[in-house]
Order: sequence, then structure tokens, then C-alpha cells
Amino acid sequence: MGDRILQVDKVDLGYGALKVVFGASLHVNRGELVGLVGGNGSGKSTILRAISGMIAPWSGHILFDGEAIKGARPHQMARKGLAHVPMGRQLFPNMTVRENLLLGAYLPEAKAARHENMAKVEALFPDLTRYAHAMAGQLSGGQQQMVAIARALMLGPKMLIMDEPSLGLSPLFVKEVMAAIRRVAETGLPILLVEQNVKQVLAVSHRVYVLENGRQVLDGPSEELQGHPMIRKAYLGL
Amino acid sequence: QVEVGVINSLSGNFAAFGERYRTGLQVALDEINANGGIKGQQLTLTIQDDRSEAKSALAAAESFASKGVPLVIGSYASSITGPLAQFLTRQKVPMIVLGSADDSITKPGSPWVFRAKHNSTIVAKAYFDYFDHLKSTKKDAPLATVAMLYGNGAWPTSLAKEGKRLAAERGYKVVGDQAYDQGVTDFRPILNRFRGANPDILYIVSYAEDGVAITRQMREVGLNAKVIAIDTSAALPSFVQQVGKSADYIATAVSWSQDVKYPGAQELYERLKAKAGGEPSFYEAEGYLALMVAADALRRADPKSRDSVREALATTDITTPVTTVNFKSADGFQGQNPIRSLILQIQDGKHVTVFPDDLAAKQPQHPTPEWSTR
Amino acid sequence: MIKHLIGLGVLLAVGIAYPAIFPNNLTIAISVLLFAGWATSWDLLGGWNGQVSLGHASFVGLGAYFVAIGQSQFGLAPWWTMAMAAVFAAILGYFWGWLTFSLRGPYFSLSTIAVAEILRLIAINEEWLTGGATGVFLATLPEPFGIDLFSRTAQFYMALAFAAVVVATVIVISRAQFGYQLRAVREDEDSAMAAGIDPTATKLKAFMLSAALTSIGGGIYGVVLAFIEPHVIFALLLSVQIALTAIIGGRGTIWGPSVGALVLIGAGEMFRTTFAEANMLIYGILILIVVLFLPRGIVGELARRHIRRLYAKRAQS
Amino acid sequence: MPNVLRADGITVKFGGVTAVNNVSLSLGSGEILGLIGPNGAGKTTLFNAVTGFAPMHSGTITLLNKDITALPAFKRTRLGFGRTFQTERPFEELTVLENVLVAAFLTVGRRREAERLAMSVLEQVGLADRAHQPALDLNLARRRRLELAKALAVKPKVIFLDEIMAGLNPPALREMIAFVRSLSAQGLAVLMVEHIMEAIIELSDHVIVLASGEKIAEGTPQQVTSDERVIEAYLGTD
Amino acid sequence: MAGLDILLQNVANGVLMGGVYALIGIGLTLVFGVMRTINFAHGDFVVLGMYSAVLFNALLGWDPYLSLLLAMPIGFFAGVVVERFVLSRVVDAPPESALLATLGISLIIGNAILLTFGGEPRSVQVSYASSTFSIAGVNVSMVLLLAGIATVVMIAALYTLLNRTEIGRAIRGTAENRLGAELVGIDTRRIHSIVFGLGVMLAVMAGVTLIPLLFATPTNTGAVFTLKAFVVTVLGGLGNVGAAIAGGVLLGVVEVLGASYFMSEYREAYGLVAFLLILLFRPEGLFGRTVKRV
Ligand SMILES: Nc1ncnc2c1ncn2[C@@H]1O[C@H](COP(=O)(O)OP(=O)(O)OP(=O)(O)O)[C@@H](O)[C@H]1O
Ligand SMILES: Nc1ncnc2c1ncn2[C@@H]1O[C@H](COP(=O)(O)OP(=O)(O)OP(=O)(O)O)[C@@H](O)[C@H]1O
Ligand SMILES: CC(C)C[C@H](N)C(=O)O
Ligand SMILES: [Mg+2]
Ligand SMILES: [Mg+2]
Repeated sequence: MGDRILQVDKVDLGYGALKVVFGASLHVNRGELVGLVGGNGSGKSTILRAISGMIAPWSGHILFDGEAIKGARPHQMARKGLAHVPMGRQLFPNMTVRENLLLGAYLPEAKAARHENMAKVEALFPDLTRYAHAMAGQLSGGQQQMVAIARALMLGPKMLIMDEPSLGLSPLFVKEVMAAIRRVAETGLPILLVEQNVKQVLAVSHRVYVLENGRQVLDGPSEELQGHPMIRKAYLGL
Repeated sequence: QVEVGVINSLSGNFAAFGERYRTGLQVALDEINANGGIKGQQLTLTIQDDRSEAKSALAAAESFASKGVPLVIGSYASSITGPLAQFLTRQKVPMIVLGSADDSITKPGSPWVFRAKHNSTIVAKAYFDYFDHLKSTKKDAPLATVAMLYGNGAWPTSLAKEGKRLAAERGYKVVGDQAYDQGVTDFRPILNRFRGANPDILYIVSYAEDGVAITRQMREVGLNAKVIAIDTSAALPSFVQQVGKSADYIATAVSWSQDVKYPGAQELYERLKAKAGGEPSFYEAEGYLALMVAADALRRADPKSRDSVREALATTDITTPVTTVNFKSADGFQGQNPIRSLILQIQDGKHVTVFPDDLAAKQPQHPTPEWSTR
Repeated sequence: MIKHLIGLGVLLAVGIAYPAIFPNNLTIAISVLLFAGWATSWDLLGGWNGQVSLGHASFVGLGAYFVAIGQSQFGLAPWWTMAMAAVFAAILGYFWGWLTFSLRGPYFSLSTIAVAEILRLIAINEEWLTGGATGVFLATLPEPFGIDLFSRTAQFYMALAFAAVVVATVIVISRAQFGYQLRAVREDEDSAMAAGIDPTATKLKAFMLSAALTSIGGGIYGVVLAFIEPHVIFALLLSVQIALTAIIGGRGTIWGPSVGALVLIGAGEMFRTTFAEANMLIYGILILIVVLFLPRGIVGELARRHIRRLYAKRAQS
Repeated sequence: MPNVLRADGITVKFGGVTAVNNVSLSLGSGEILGLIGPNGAGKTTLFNAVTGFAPMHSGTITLLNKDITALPAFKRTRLGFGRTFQTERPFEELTVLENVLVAAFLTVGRRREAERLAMSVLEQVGLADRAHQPALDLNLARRRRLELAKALAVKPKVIFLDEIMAGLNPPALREMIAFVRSLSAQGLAVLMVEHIMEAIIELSDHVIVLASGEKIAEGTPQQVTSDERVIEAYLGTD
Repeated sequence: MAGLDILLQNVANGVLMGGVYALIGIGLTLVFGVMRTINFAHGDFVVLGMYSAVLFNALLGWDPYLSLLLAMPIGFFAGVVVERFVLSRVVDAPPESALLATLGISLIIGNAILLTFGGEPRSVQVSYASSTFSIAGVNVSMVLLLAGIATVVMIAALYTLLNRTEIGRAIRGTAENRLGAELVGIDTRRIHSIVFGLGVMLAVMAGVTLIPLLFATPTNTGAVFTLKAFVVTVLGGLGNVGAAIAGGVLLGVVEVLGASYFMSEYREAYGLVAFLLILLFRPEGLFGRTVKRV
């Protein structure tokens, strides 16, 4: 158990009266990059929202770093060391990139390590120093995505979850973002990555879970799944 | 048991006055019942809040009308009393005006509406009689010019209008004429302009609270005048407390005062004071007056018949510690008591009746010294 | 639509019988009907079209003044002056909207307060136009077919007709092209343009219609009060009450504003007669409770829950 | 091929920034024009300028030989433009059917007929079974289709599609590609912005590449994808 | 030359009144900027401040400025409570809900005051209420000047708080993107509570500072203040704290000059016309920034 940073146990999730995720279970080990893929509306984002405390599970439970996260709100999850790069990036558009990063290290523990983390982040994303004083809202989509990941790292997190970081990015940026994710993973940070781009996910991840209509249908090491007929048919279009 | 309906402003903008009127009504009620009620029956009051708005007042009036009360007393603001008077006239319910002073309620008026207290014609006349009086008694301080400042509500506007008419009639030159809207009260621009016109008389009509600000700022900008009259806010006991020494010399018209030379005035004052738990004003007295008039009519009439109550009211002829009352029709008015307004002046922090001469407790202090010398 | 129209018919029938059943509670019923009509008119703009106006008292005042001045100065019968008021209100609404529709959200709302306040000041100060601060008396009225328009019963039927016409208008519009244009503009102006809708023209039409209907109710109100003072009839408070009634009842719903009028005025009257000087405090608490527990308004919240439930059932099966 | 749409010398500026600089394009009926370029290149801005949603600095636009440069957006719609928005913008409080109905009313005034038209469009995009659901509750793929349905219900001659494939999983993507092809087969002129190169290559007759507001390349998909500058600025090397 | 004298005097008065208006407006600006809520109860909180000064004066004989020491923390606390129990529950509802809630609060505050203090206007009489001194022939009212100083101090403090401190950055972050702020670990509910607390604290402070100058009534005064606060904030730029002072001064000068040289009965209208013009031609306010789309 000790090597599991995240464990999601038979959770049911939904909005209002509508249930959209049915008994999903997954886990992420320390140092692991795990992919979560599935069709549109299959509930991937919903699961991420539950993990970071934006919505509460109807049943089942979620353990983060060995601790049940009942009723925790997003900022409390951040405090526990979970960084979420959400869909739409959620930057502070009228603040400079630097201010965005500084706010990333808002929490006391992160503040202590602010310089250290800033150096790390700048090493991972050398471009950022160029835009440091630009307003985040003026950057292009790809650049904003970089800032979003960098801001999450400023937290000095124990784990990173990301929702479709490549959405709407040009092919060049998709490659860059994926490379960046790989670099981050190589530092040993566990990552749960939600992506439509299954090919890319399989290429960078250790393991993958597949969700269909709110139900988990498949999981296993990425190499194995690469050859799985269902994956080839439904997700790689082969 | 005889029930009288009262429509009064207990909440909303006019609640401060509603409280005072209620005190007066209750003092009268106690007195009436202590003296045997109405033909041996207890008199009861049903007071309904009108929230300081006509809509609610009309709903209250309808419930009173259908309940069969012999008469209704109400309310303070003319914007409420006006519609009320219209409605009760249609319903043929006798009505006694509680606090409204707007002329239009009794002019042309209706056979069903009675007002024992004063109106803007009477009040304006009292002021100008007072000015004339000062002019004739103190020749060394001639009064020729007047500047007017008034809120844009119904009462201040009509009092100013009547004032302007009288100024023209009696040969005063109007050198300033300004209405203002009730906002965050900064009167400095107007007062500064008045200072340039150098008026002998300042004729100011304000809602209760604005007079305080005007007085303070008058001193601040150094606007001097020989006579300063502020209606109606200077009549409130709290006025003196809020402007302190600057309140002295200021004159204001009321329908009643503690030291007026009417029999029983002082005693009424004590009773009002005891009931209110604070310093009473003429508002309490007007409340008292309204119910005393009602009781008198009810004693002389058949309380079951509104017609007979109306007739009794029309033939009212009583003397109370507030004023004598008889409703006659004159000068286009109907159902209006020709009450004599009093002029109070604040002397050493106290309201003192100074005019008309025969009712006055003291002589007016005149002229008002300049601010720089006080 | 048919369902709603039938509902309206039934209510109308009940309404017609009302004065016979409760002859002594007409004033309050008139208030409910007028507010139902005003709030429903307001809702055409505020709810269906999403432009929250806090200046509708201007149109109430306009109607009341047209009727009072028309009668007392020119001897014009109220039905003529109400029609004139409606036309004039629509024109005023046009220029008002033209001036302020470039503003969105809270900025629009604030601008309506400003315009309405300026109109109030004009009504108070321009004596030649309005009779000034002391107001106008309505002493006589014509008697069509021998009906005394000053009687509460006649006024009740006028108010009933007014409310019914407004609600019927909204019922018809809600299912027509115009109704969808209104809602499309409310939801997203750009997206509406992409569907070929002219947002400004749509908003202007909504404003004009809303203004015209409101002013007709204002004319009736003038007859009911028979004495109007600019401070009262143009008050920001009245504008706020109209908006409040619609929002509490449920914005953008057919019956919400009427339900809002019934609840607010009914409860208000109950409080007024039972709690004396504390009644407005309790009224404030009532508003807070509705907001906290029914954030979309009474009808709005019920409708939403109903739809959610239906849809959840369908999705699950 | 007869010209349906011509845009000449389009320039759009925001404050001091030139977002689109002197770009021209033309489009015939049944033709599919692809528009690609890095994030922030000005693709959406160009769309907005042509459809009338962003004020132009200079340039002229003609639709079927009629100069429409000065017309507001809704009038262009009435003359034959249909468009989607990059971030989908359904009328959230309306049902799916009502959303489309709003657009259908443009060409048919009678409610019954408008409803029939709306239903048939919904059928076309495969949303008919969701007709009475609130639009708010649709998932991404369905929202995209609703966007499309709204654009189609105005019976356009030219349709502008802004990244309608982004975030779709492979099966949904295949369907969408087929659908766009069917539109052009019906004679519609299609202008589409896309980062999914698969779709661009498969669908476009002609491709324009924007970078920093400038047209840097133009030609068949094969031509542009092998263009050095396009690879450097947009596609990246593997 | 007399004309110039009077003009100078009028401008000076306008500027000083502007300080008063700014003071009334800043709390509203702050709350709108962060929470996007138009607080219809703002003026009532100002009135609450006035009554607290009246109360401290009556019970303890304190000067209003002394009662700030107690009134401000109490105001902050009251704001936090209102936010916690009311506003925080309607954040996800349509924006009109928050507006309605503040209307309800406004009614409750006004009528609660009415029930406790009665309807009579209240004020605190201080020795410096009408005192003036003159600089270069221009008379300056002592209370107005004190209020102006209080305004400048308060706005400077607020500006520093927002732009130079960690919590200030968190407040701005919350204003720009609530979810984003939550995700970096900012407890945005707490931020909202703090901001509303600050807003009410500023309103209370305005009330206390103004009581020597104005008077308080339970229900009418609040609405007047709220309206003024709206005008000030829009003139300066909704949500731009520093600009509130510019908005206030602009309003003060426009009103005073209008009332002095044109018709004084339209005094309130001058500010409103300026307000409309600014809204129409510079909706972001005189000093507001345009919000870039993301
Ligand atoms: N805020 C919401 N309210 C109601 N329903 C929602 C909400 N968000 C999502 N849903 C519904 O929940 C289901 C799952 O959505 P979710 O966003 O988790 O899917 P996803 O797997 O992330 O899809 P995508 O790949 O399109 O992002 C969908 O049917 C969607 O319509
Ligand atoms: N309303 C606006 N105000 C100021 N700048 C804007 C505005 N709209 C767009 N821009 C700027 O114009 C440039 C072009 O943006 P545009 O959205 O057209 O890019 P795009 O090519 O569609 O990018 P993407 O592929 O990310 O959608 C960007 O630098 C953007 O920041
Ligand atoms: C003098 C006051 C008794 C008159 C009161 N202000 C009124 O409006 O009628
Ligand atoms: Mg998702
Ligand atoms: Mg784009």
C-alpha cells in the first residue's frame, strides 16, 4: 500500500440527480505516469474533479497519500500535495506569468521552497523566462498550457493530475507539451494524465486505464495495451 | 366598545414621526377612557402600519371601511393621506387627518375629510406675520430680502410656493430661491451663493434631518442673516442636541408648544413626556388632537352611523390644550380648522414660543448676530 | 401554449368571481394584479431577455401621470391616455435602450438606475410638465356605461384585465419566434448573431414592449391612487420591488412573476397586519429565505427540479 | 469552380497588435478550405473578421458577388453564413431542440415548420434522441454536434467550422470527418480551422497556413505539410 | 476676481466632498471587484457604522474617531458572518440571487436599526463639526478634511494590501479565476469572507467618519449612500480600488460645480449624467483596465 500515492476505490460520481461514473477504481504508484483514456463524456474529467475535491463522490472512497479525502475541497487537496492542471488551464489572465507562478507557491510549505521550485520549473520550461512579465491572458494557447503546468509544479506537489493538456494545441505544441510531461515524470513525480490523444498517452505512460460511459473497461501496462485489439480499433483508429 | 381605525407610518421613511403620533394618540386614548370613554363605552384604537406608502395605507383603509369603524385617522405624509382622503370620501367614511399639512387635502377637500392641524397656507402666513412683526418692532434691523431653500418634497415645495406668494404680497424681495434633492447633504454650493446675495431672512424648509446639516454648514461657510427660519426640523427636540449652540436664534413654526398660553398645555406636555419617555414635540400633540376631536364627535353622534359622525365632526366646537377646533369652509378650504400656528425660537438651547404676541411666552431675540461673533 | 392559455382562462374565471366572494379585500387584490402585470412585463426584458432593469418605476410613473394630467388638464379619458402612455413609453424605451444596450450585465442594471433617477428628478422639478413635487390630484373620471371608475370593483377588473393581457402576451411570445430570439440573446449575444438574430433590435423590441405594458398598469395605478406624487411613483424602491417580484417568482417563466406578486404582496400584507413596526424586518428575512432555498425563484426552481428529475430518470433507464 | 466567398486583404488589429495581416482567401461551393497555424496565429480572429464578429481594420468581403464588408454579423448570417464557435456556446437554458429552433426560425417563420427543420437537422447530426434535453447537460462531443446543428439550421451557403474536432476521441473524430465531407458533397462551401492534421489532410481541397497573423503558405495539404516553414512553425519535426 | 475666488472655493468643496464619496464607495468597489456582487446593502452598512458611532458616543462619550477602534473590527466580523451565512450560499446561483440577497440584508439592517434606535435622525455633535480654517482664501471644513485624510489613508492601505502582500495577491487571484485560485491552494471561501468583511469594515468606517458631518436615519440614508457608492465605483472603474478616489472626486466636483453654476435642484442628476457618459464611453471606468479575453 505504501507505494500507492493515489487510490480510487469503487466510486460513483454524478451531477445533480444524474450519475455519470459507475464504480470506477484506479490507483497510481509513486514515480508512475498513469494514463486515463476514454470516449467523450465517459467521465474522465469527472473522476479528476472528484480527486481534487471539486465534487464529492456519491459512494466509494478516494485515498491520497494513504489518507481518505472525505469532503476535502480543492485548496485542501492542494495543501495535501495534489496539483491539478484542469481543462481550460484556469490561469490568472490579468496577472503576469511571474505572478501566476508566485501564486502557484501560495501555500506556506511551497513558499519556503519557492526559489528552488522556480529554478526547477525554469529548467524544465526555459521559454518561461522570456514571457515572465507578459500578462498570462495574452499568451497563446500552448504557452498558457506551459504556464499552467509550471504553476502546478510551483506547489512542490507530491502528485500531478492533468486534464487534456494537449487540447486545442498545434501539433508542434502537442509534441512540446508531451515532451515536457515526460520530463516532469522523469523527475519522479507521479502523474495521472487524461488525454484524448491515446497514441501519445501510450507512448509516455507506464500504465493506462480505459473508461467507457462511466465504466472502467480495461487497464494494464501501456506496452501491453498498445497491441490490444479494442484499443487499436476504438482509440488508434487502426 | 367603540373602535377607531388609525393608519400610521410605523415603518419606512416616516417611522420617526409615526412613533411620535402614536404616543400622542395613546395619551389621548388614556384620557378619554379615564373620563368614561364614549357614552360609557371604552374607546379602542386599531393602529395599522402603512409602511410609509400609499398602497399599504389604502389596503388598511379598505379593511377599516369594511369593518365598520365610525371613523379613520391617518396619516403623516401627504402622498399617503391624499389617496386615503380620496378613497375614504368615496367610501363615505369620516376621516381626520393625522399629520399631513399639504393644502390639497382640505382644498377643495371633501365633506368627509377633517383636519384640525395646520396646513401650508397657515404656516407660511405665520412665518410672514412673524417677519412683519419683527420688522415693525425693530426698525433698526430692517428686513427687506429673503432667500429660500427647500427640499423638493411635497410639503417643502408647497410651503415655499406659498412663501413666495406672501413675499411678493408683503413687499419682500426674494434674492435666493433654491430647491434641492435629498442626497448626501452638502449644501455648501447653495449657501455660498446665498452669501453673495446677503439676504435679511433665510426661509428654509427641510425634511427633519436636512436642517441639521444646513445649520452646521451655514455656520461653516459664514452665511449670516438677521432672521433664520427652518421648518420643520428645527422644531424637533433633537435638533438642538445635534447642532448645539448654533441652534440659537433659529425660528420654526409649529401647531403647538409646551409654553403656549393655552390652558392645560403644560400639563399635556408632562403627560406626553411621560408616555414618550423623552422630549415630546408638536407631533405628539397633533396625534393627541386628532383623537380628541374624534372622541368629541363620537360622543355627540351615533357611533354606528357614519353619517351622523360626519355631521358631528362638521359641527365640532371644542377647546383642547393644543388648540380650539371648529371646521369651517373658507378661502376654498373645506373641513379645515383655522388653527393658529406658533413661532418658536430657540433661545439658549430651549424652544420658546415667541409669536403670536398674545400666545408668546417670551419676546423674540432679534436680530440674529453674525456667526463670527458667537 | 394551449395548456397555459387554458390555465389563464381558469384563473380569469376565478378572478371574475373574486369581487363577489371577497368584496372587502379588493385593494390588496388590485396590488397583487398590478404587480403581477408589472413583474410579468418586466420579465419580458429582465427574464426572457436577460436585461435586468432597475428603472421600471419610470414607466409606472409615466402611465400614472398621463392618466392624471390627461384627465385633470385636458379632460382626456383614461383609456385614451393609457394608450398614449403606452406609445410614449415604447418611444422612451426605444431611446433608453438605444442609449444603454451597449452595456452588459451589472453595468446595464446600474445604468437603468441612473436613467430612472434622472427621470424622477425631471418629474419633480419640471412643474410645467408634471405639476411638480406636490403631485397631481385626479378628482373626476368619466363614467363609461355608468361604471364608476373610482370604485374598487371597477379598478379590480381593470387590473385583472391588465394582468391577464400581459400574461397572455408572454404565453404567446414564449412559443413564438420572438420568444426564442429573446432567450437566445439572453443566453449568448454572439451565438444569437450567428443564428441571424439582431441582438440590439431584439432587446429594443423587448424593452419597448415591456415599457408599454408597464405604463398601462401605471395608468391603472394612477386611477387607484387618484393622487400621485413624483417621489413615490418614480421611486427606485418601486423599480426594485417590480424586479424583486419577478425574480422571487422565477425569472423567464410564464407564471413566476405572478406567483412572486401573490407571495410577496400576500405575505407582506399578512406581516403588515400582524407584526406592526417589525413587519418590514420580517419581510426582509422572507426574501433572504427564498433566495437561499430557491435561488432560481419559486417557479424557476420547481421547474428546474422537475426537468432534472425527468431527465435523470430517462438517462438512468 | 465558381466563387462563393472572397475575402481580400483582411487586416485585424487589437490595440497596437496586428492579429491578422493582409490575408486573402476565396472559396467555391463544395470546396473545403483548411486553415491551420500555431496557437495565436490569428485563425479565429480571421474567422471572426470574415463572419463579422470582429471589427476589421481593412479588407473587403464578397459573398456571391455581393459586397458584404459593411454588414453586421447577423445580416451576413441571413445572407448565407453559418458558423461554430471555438469554445462551444449553446443557449444553455434551452433544450437541444430549442437551440436549433432559434436558428431554424431564420428561414421559416412558422413554428411547426421551423420545428420540423430543426428536427431534421438534429437527425442529420445524430442528436435527435437528445432533442428535449437541456443543452447544458450535453457532453463535449454532443455539444460540438449541437454547434454544428445550429450552424446548419440557418441553411448556410458557407459554413465556418472552428476546431470542431478538438478533443474528440477517434471514433467520434471519424464520424465528424465523414460528416464534414457530406456537407461539402451537398454543395456547401466549408472553411475550417483545425489542429488535427489527420482531418485537415483528409478533408481539405486547399490549405492556408497562418503564423503571427501572416499567410506563410498555401496549397494542397501535401504541399503545405512538406513546406519547410510550416514544419518549423507548426508541425514540428519528429 | 471674486468669481475666481468662488470657483476655487467650489472646487475645493467638490474635492473634499469627493473624498467623502470615495470613502463611501471603496468598500463596494472591493466587493464587486472580487466577488462580482453588486451589494445593495452597502449603504446600510455605512449607516450601521454611523449608528455604532452614535451608540459609542451615547454610552461611553467617545469621539467618533475613537470609536473606529471598536467599530471597524466589529464591521469586519459582521461582514464575515453575512458572507458565511448568506452570500457564500448563493455564489453558484444566477447573479440576481446575490443581488436579491443583499436587498434582503438591506431591509433587515434598516428595519433592525429602526426597531432598536427608532426612526429619529441621529448624529454625533462634536466640537469641530462646523469649524473651518482657510488656506489661500479658501475655507476648508475640518470634518471634510479629516474624512478626506481618512479616505487617502484607507485607499493607500488597501492598495498596498492588494498589490504588495501575499494575501493581496491571493485576493486578486481569486477575483480573476476562482477555480484557478482554489487549485493553487487558496481557500477562496475564506478569501471571499475576508473581502466581504473588508468591504463592510470600510463601509462602517465611512459611516463613523461621516457621522460628525451627516446624520443617520434607519432606512432612507442607506439607499442614498448605496446609490452614491454605485456612481463612484462606476466613475472610477468597478473593481479598481485606487480609482475610487478619482471617481469620488470627479463626482464631488461635478456635483458642486453643477449645483453652484446651474440648477441646484438637479444636483444629483449631474453626477448621474457623468455616470452614464462614463458608462457609455468608457465602461471600464475612467481608470479601469480592459479585461483581456483568455
Ligand atoms: N457540470 C456538469 N453538470 C452536469 N453534467 C455534467 C457536468 N459536467 C459533465 N457532465 C456530464 O457528465 C458526463 C461525464 O463528463 P466528463 O466531462 O467527466 O467526461 P470526459 O470523459 O472528461 O469527456 P471529454 O473527453 O469530453 O472531456 C457527461 O455526460 C457530461 O455531460
Ligand atoms: N479581443 C481581443 N483583444 C485583444 N487581443 C486579441 C483578441 N482576440 C484575439 N486576440 C489576439 O489575437 C491573436 C490571434 O488570436 P486567435 O484567437 O485568432 O488565434 P488562433 O489562431 O485562433 O489560435 P488558436 O489556435 O489557439 O485558437 C492572439 O495573440 C490573441 O491574443
Ligand atoms: C409641518 C409638518 C407637520 C408637516 C409635514 N412635514 C407634512 O408633510 O405634512
Ligand atoms: Mg473531460
Ligand atoms: Mg482559435
